[in-house]
Amino acid sequence: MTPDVLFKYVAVLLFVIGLYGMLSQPHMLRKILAGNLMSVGVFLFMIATAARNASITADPVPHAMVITGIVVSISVTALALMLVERIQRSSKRIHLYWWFRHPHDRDDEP
Amino acid sequence: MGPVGGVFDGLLALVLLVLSIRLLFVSSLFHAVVLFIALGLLMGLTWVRLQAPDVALAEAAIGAALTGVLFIDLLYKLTHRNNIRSSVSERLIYEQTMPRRWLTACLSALVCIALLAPLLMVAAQSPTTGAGLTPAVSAAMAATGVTHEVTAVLLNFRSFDTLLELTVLFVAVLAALTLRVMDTSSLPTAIPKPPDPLMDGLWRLLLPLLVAVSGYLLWLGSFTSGGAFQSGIVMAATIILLSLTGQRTLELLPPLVWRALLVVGLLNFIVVGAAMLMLEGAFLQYPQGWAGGLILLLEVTASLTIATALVTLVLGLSVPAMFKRYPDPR
Amino acid sequence: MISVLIVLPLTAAFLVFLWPRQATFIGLSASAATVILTAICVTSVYLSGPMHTLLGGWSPPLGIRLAIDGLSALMLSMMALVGGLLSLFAPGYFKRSHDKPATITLFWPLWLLLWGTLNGLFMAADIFTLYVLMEISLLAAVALVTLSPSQVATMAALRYLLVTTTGSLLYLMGVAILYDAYGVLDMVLLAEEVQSGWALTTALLLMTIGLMTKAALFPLHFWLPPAHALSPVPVSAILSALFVKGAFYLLLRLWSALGEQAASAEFSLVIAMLAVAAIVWGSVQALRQRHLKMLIAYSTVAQVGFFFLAFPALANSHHTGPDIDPGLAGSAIQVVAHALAKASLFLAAGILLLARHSDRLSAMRGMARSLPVTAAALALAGLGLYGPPGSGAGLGKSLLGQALHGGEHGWWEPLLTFAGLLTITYVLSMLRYIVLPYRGSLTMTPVSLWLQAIPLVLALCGLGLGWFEPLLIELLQVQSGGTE
Amino acid sequence: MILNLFSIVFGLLGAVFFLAGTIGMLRFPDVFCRLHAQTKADNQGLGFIITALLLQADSVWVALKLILIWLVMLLASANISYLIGRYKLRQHSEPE
Repeated sequence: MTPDVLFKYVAVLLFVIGLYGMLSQPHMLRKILAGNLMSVGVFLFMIATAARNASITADPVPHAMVITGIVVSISVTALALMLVERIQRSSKRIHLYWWFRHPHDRDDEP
Repeated sequence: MGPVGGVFDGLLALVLLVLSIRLLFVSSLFHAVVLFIALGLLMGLTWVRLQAPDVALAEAAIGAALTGVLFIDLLYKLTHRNNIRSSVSERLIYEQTMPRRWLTACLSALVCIALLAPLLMVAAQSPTTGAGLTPAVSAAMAATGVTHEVTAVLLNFRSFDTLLELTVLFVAVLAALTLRVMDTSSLPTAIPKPPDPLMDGLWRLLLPLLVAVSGYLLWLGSFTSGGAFQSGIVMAATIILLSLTGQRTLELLPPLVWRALLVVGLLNFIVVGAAMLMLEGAFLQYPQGWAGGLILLLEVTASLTIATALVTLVLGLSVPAMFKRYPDPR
Repeated sequence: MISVLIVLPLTAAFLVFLWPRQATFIGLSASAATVILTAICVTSVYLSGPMHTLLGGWSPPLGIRLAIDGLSALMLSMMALVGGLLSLFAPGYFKRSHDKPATITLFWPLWLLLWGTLNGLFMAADIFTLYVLMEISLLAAVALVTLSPSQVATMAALRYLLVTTTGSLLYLMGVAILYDAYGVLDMVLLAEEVQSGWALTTALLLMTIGLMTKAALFPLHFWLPPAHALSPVPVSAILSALFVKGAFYLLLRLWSALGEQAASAEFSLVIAMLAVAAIVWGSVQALRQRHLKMLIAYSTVAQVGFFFLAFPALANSHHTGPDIDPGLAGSAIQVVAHALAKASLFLAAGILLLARHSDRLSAMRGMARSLPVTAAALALAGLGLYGPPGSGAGLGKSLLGQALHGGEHGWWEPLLTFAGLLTITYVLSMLRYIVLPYRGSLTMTPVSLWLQAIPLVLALCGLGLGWFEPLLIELLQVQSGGTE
Repeated sequence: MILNLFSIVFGLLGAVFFLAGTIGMLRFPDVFCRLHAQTKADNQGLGFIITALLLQADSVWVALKLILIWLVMLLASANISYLIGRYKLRQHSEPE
């Protein structure tokens, strides 16, 4: 198995593990970590694609895409953490649910 | 690479997977963050193994360092400001009843397995040969004004993406600003740090070195791994380090200068792009022979903007004063 | 030339950030310029065919291409019409509402960024550039939601950010897989290269789920109502009327470019079922709300279901030839009509908030007498949402019905009627408060007629869209030939 | 030839130090012992590996960069262990 194929499997697994965390973990910070894990998976897939031809230099286009992706990912992470901080300042809620209502949720009362 | 390389790759892959699973399920949140930082460092190693030194530079600085600073800073504030025992805020506690928790886990697992199967098939069947766009890039390199392929893609072939990438940073800063300005509750002030001889010595030694490295990376970009982005990150890391040792950094800048630094890279892109639109007929189409100079010009301002934006984003959590500089219209 | 449609609003956003004191002046001038430019581009597309540009002068496999065909032109005109009127509304609204004065200096750059990137979404043909554009618009949208300082809104913003980021990452994984398999990023080139197989199916699956999350199709809609209802009014209008359309449009584009190789009857059936579920669920939830903005937000969930009927319609018609597919045309016209009606509804809710400081449905009592212009706007916009024959939404629905009717599914006809009935039910349940007498002491802040006129204009545009049927169809006929 | 031999010897020595340091990191009972294992072994191990690489360097530039890496590592690890140690000490002296 050449490194690019090996790391493609790893990339896919990292992506799905991240997705699982995003869906199942209730803690806000863990969701953000899981999102980062998902993006790492995508980046790894792209770089593995770029590296598949060992005889020539690696494909620079995915490299450029991943560098752009890293910037996007830190921007999203920073914003999400700031939102968590603001939420924490006024309440003690640390969980965020997708499928169920939070016990204290009053979304319908603007 | 031979068998040694293969074993190394296998181990690396295994460690990556174990780390990623551990970081989701370890009970202490602090441990999870530390594991994430470790994962970032190992990713840097993986990029090197996959012949992507440019990405490795970016990942080591951002994935491991800056993201780590962001998370740890937030954790520290949450545990100390809220005056709650760390075990409450850090550990996995559930506010929901068991059946709902299990239902969530099962549903998530179902979705993930349903997606994992086709993804594994894709990984198994993905073509193992094929050069992607490498030949096309190599053929066009002569006209790009630089000799490093990644820089050519970032600042010539797909320069529009790079403008948008800077815009992403800009909009993140704007969003952070919005959060701060619209905040009605009182803001905590940064914790004053006692003077510390060792830290003072450290930054005095490192500052010139890091500034030199940042400039060096910028210069390297036109012919080998490096460039505006990496240079900007190193610059940002330097300023963040200074801030963490208790020095005042960006707060010292007049507000207008701070705002100007945040948009200079973007406006420069747009001015150059618009000029090329008038002269050459397409946005950011460089004229023959001018590409190298224009790219360098764009890179210098872009790295300034990247550095300022990253510092603002990372320190925005701990130095709210940074945002107290956006005037009201009235 | 067409790159300016993206760059101009972005530049204005940067300038507003640099000189916040001039925010409204810069913002309004940039909006006017963008509207004029859009008009020029759309006219040119209508008269002389599709336009395109190569950014950086490099042609597709290496460079990035922007193109406007009939469908893009229609979407861009929607942006210009709704966006222009919103830009007129926002400064007046923020000045009168009790928000902090800084709100407007933050609103302008974010809104201009959103406008520029949505324009980009409707033009870009490069799937990675589309990802970056989506992320910019997403971050701007989240920031706009946080313009409302309440803690519930912050929670909604965080959920919004995390859900849509997950959607974006699913999309990006699709991009990675497509590049891995075919080595190009341009949509037209991809359409030539793709072959059916695991790579294509998986990539399309991931991208579809990702974009469905962003477009809030049932059951992935849960983030939408709080985020849309809790933000300041102009922001709700932007998000509901315009932002949701970006993801839907992209999905339509992706499927018409790549779907032929992968489309299956099962897929369109699944989408159809989700669409019907969305219509029913959204309408029922809308009926249960006690706040006007929440009701309007749930109505978006229902209307998104209507848009997605385009997919079964497309799969239904084995349509060839130069004419536009009626399913596609119907869906596109419906998207525009919905944008106009929804913006009008939210802005009218804003005027209610300004006048009565509440958006409870009971606060609407007596509106017919005290705020006749806004009451008329609400009624007309509600009508526009339902879509009687001759209106924009009516035209869209009849085209969709035509396309669905052509196939073997005979059960569409009663279903569409039922969906229309549901819409009229919740619209009427909202409108009845207008004519009910107001009880208790009447406290009302006067609102200028100028602000009240804007939702009325929007609602009238939505209704009047039906008059331009030949024009719209002719515009939609303009299709691009290839990369050139 | 003889250079290669020296490189291998130094490289292996470095690896041994790293291994010892890692084992200490994992097995030692408290933070201070772990810091001791970590920094001492790391500095020494990295020193050996840099020496091994120095013998293989193509040019003076590369050699200078390698030495710089080692110096920066020494600086960083000294400071970091100081910070960690101080934090731990303070935590001990003032109970929660």
